[in-house]
Amino acid sequence: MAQFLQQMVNGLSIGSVYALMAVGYSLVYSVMNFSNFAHGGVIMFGAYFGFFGITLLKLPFPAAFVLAFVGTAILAVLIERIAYKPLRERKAPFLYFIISAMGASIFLENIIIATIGPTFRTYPDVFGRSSIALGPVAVGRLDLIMFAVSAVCLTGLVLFVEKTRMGRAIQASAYNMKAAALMGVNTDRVVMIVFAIGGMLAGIAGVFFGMKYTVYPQIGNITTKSFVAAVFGGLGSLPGAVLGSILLGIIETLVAGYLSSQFRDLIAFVILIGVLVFRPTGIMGKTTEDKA
Amino acid sequence: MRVRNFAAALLVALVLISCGGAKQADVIKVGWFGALTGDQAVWGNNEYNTVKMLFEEINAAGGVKVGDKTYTLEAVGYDNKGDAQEAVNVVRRLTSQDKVVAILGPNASGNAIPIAPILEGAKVPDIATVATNPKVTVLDGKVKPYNFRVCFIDPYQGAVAAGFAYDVLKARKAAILYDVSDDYSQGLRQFFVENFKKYGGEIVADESFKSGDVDFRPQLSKIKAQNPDIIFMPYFFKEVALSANQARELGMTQVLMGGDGWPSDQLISMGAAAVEGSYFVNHLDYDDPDVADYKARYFKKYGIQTELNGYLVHDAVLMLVDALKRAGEPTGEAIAKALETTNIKGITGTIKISAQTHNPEGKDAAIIKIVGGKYVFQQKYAAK
Amino acid sequence: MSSYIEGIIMLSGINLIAVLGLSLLTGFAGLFSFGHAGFMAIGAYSAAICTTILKLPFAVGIAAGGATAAGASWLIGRATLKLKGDYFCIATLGFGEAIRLILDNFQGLGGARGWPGIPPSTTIWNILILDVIGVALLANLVRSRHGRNMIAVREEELAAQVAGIDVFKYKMLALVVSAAYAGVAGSLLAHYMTFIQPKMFSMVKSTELTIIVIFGGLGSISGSVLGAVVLTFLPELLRAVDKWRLVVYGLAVIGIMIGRPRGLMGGFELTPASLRRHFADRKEAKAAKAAQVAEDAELGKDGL
Amino acid sequence: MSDILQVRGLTKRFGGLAAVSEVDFSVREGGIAGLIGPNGAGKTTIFNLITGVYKVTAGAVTFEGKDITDTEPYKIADIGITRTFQNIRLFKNLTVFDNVLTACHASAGYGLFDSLVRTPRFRREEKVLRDKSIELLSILGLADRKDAIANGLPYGLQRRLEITRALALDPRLLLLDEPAAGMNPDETEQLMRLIADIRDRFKLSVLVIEHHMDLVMRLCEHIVVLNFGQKLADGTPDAIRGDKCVIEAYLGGGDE
Repeated sequence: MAQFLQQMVNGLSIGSVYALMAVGYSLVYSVMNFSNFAHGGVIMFGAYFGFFGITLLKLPFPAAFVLAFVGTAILAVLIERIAYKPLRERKAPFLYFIISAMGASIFLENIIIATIGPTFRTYPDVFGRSSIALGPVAVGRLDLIMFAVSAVCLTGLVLFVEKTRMGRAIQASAYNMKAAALMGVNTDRVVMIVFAIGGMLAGIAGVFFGMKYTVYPQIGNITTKSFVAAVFGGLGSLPGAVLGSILLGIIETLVAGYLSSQFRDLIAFVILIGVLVFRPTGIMGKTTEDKA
Repeated sequence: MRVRNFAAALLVALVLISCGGAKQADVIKVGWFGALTGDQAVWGNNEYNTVKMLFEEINAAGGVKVGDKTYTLEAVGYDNKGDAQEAVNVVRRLTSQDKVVAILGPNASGNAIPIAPILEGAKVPDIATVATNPKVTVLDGKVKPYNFRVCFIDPYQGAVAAGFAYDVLKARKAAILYDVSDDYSQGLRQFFVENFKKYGGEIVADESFKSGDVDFRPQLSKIKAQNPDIIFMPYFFKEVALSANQARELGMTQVLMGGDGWPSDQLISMGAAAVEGSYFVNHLDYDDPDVADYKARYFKKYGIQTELNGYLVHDAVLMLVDALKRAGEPTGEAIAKALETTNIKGITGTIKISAQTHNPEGKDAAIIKIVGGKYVFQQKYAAK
Repeated sequence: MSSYIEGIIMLSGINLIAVLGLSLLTGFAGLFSFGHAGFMAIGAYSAAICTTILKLPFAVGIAAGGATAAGASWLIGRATLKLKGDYFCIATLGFGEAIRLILDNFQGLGGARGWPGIPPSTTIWNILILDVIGVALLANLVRSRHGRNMIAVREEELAAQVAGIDVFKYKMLALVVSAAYAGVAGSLLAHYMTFIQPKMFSMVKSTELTIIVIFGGLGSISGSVLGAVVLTFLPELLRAVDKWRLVVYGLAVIGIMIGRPRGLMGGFELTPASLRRHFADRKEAKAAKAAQVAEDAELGKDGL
Repeated sequence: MSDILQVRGLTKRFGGLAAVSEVDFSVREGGIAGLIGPNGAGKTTIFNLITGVYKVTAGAVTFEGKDITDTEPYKIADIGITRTFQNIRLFKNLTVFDNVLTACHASAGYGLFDSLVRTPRFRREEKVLRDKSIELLSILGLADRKDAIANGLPYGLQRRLEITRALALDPRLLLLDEPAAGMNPDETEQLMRLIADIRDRFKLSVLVIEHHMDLVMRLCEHIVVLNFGQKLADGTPDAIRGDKCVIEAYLGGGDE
């Protein structure tokens, strides 16, 4: 029983890392309708921004944190302007966006390797590594902080999307970009804002990832897990991305804990395929028919 | 041929040679390859730098006498990014384009295995540095004529780790966490399990992760529930530090144990208190005076500390120079033949190559304990 | 020929076959895959089982490699090709990793430590012959109704459907053929290296194949051929600046998508006929174009 | 003459919203029927329902006496119905000729194996397809543009190409979605003659969605008027012109 509780805590903690990564990706997907595979690279930059903010610039943690997510917001917008905007304007097929995103992600990863180097780096200990013991279950201090920050971010995001003018414009664009443009929404600005928010979330995810684990150029590879989680929850749905992430975290943990750690990812993959076969829109996704 | 203390012998020999004929211009080309870019670049650069430094020292002292002639050594190094396909390319290039007579490296078994047919075709011997998979030199019971290595092999390391854990640490219940997608990790795991069971110990948990994973708490929680005496972690320092931290976070107090993938400054800085009191099997004792001499020379030349690979490639160079002198002529075939009867003392121990396996036989392993953030030599340990 | 040059030629020949398959999938049918190295792995291991364990001839091994990869791709296609492109993408991402994980765990075939001792049956000649066959079959395929239907699916899925094209079927055809090519390439690679290891078939490998297809140009076979040869040789020449290679590739991929989406060849197929036409048409084309512009202006509908 | 297409009680809901509800109408064999109504009346939705692009919520579609409700879009073409799109959907980067040639695929009598090794049958059949494409292009007056890239054609010709492509599938019923959108009166006039011409030459029936009332009134023998997803009226042009409801809701409403 103690092990089961501990495993649930582990699963929640892993799932919330995925969630933080998946939300920005899913938000961009909901408006742009393509998988922004460069999201992982932006997360990785967030981790490095935060790291160098603390170590090189000797900033206090909150300042480094802000530096990281402002930096990644700018980076994400830059990527959009350079790699996607020309395609958007040309109404290029979805394939081109994915390839461009792949190019961006290759660039981001390798520019770090070429300039800063391939070795990993460790964040200075900000919150303390010790854990809080709740009976037989250990809960990481950083996990709690991360959980709180994620909750604040996600609530903020939901409020922004639901309550503000810009948020409604985003919703409208997510529903139908062309129609929104006809109704006077400045879709170009919407796209910019969406990438900025996606970038901020990536920065936050990056800093926490870096603190919890370590900083290295291949962080982007882990984010593929969060893409899977987003599909799991229903591509383009924000609550779906969170739910999918938490579920994936728990499933992986339970598989590793009770079935076989050797086949953990394989089983996760089989579950994904199963979901796709029986419920192609994911858990929270809505069925849509292409407008002809 | 018996050489006692190599450093001294080499010096004497070199002085003698340099007095003999100072104005020879004959060059022997020796290849090296490994990862100069990618995530293993640290080790590759360390090896290549060491080779270049040693060759410079040898040439400055007059070169190497082979047969009646004296030659200087030239290193031709290529980056294979740690990739098996690139390894094949590079070895083809070294043997056919650069016409090297011998090759040093690589450090990864997966890169050392596929080059065997090319070495055989070109008749050029290779001395692998940290490639510990038995299949690097022996396949289906037959020794590969041109593949040699300077390190001990996985079965030996696994046996040492298991023996030390059972005999000295008195562990009876062991748990394992290993990297299922890494060849080195799988190898060590297999031989640790086999030997630990042979000693009479019990493996209570055998868990794995996949390269690139960063969270090991699901596996560690499972291990925790089995309450082992020690946890064997046969993988590299980044994951060691991460998993050690997470184990302590989960309130696990077991002794951790590992292999030669551990030693690194980053393990101490990142693992800190979590790896304190842990043990690992190493190729050498860092406090040995011979070791210290090379370490100092390397630091003086490059301004950074040498890694583990440097020590092994250092001894690979010694093996090669020794074989060259005995070969009579600087050809791959002659060198390979001479390598089969190598018996020298290097900084990582006595290297006595077996003609049946092309491995150094009976090389003692060093057990290192992490005490106060330092690597403290415990004892030499030979597996039974 | 030095064994080094020969080795590089062989590798580029092997890469070419995998690239041709991916070119069909991405360039002609418009599907993006992250998991092509997974199909190569399936081909490599199946072929090695045939030749090394079952002692069957190499040709049987190659055929088995292609067939098993095609079979695996069919399963993936069944599950995901009816969904939108992103789902297929992400499924291939998971698939490539899953294949690696299975092979890593499968100690009977060497596990992560790899499988040495595969016979060195791949020669420069059987590679070249398969290259020629591969190019010929693919060129024939894309210049038939089957190929045209795939292109139609890439261009405008809904219109293709309404034009009576079974979109799912043609996506599946492209995927299966492309996986078969990857499987054959994997078989050749296994018997060239004489050693296979799951590590060799990582996502990086898939990405490199995709980069070659993009450099050669989406929808151009001759571009893929050129891309496979040039991009296999290039790193050998540029070893000194290798760490910048992928940085430049990343930028170039974006640049190609933005500025020259049909790749460096610009969708131009290099065939004897096209060359002849190219030179003959130059003058005529100019005149014809001028005439058409005038006509369009008269119709007053240009640009609407 | 019998009805080639019958629509009975056709209903489509998106979520709670009924885009089309309980619509009945039919198209006579060899006839030209019109589907009119203000924006959002559900005209295109009906096309999408007939061609299987959308799933039908309720009701049935019968073609030549056979129930074809919810048949997959690609099978609809085999059955004998093809369509064009309101916002033109050509294979943009292909030549005019290839656009038509691609659509000819259904009449090709060769298989995958023939393609791969270029059998004599392949060559023979391929020649038939090419000849057929050229013939169609000449009939529709696009032969001199056959090597142009579709995307670069003037708008009017793109529409014409889309119709050519539809004809390549040998349909018995052609659905045209606002074929005259964006055309000037001259071109509209030409188009009208073209549609009538096609009907006679290819012996098919036509159902056309159109905003140009003038065109609809003169071209169609039968007109269906939709408003808010429901059928308002159904009859000959003269009857429609005199229908009170129609005048109120549509003609009087000033959509034109």
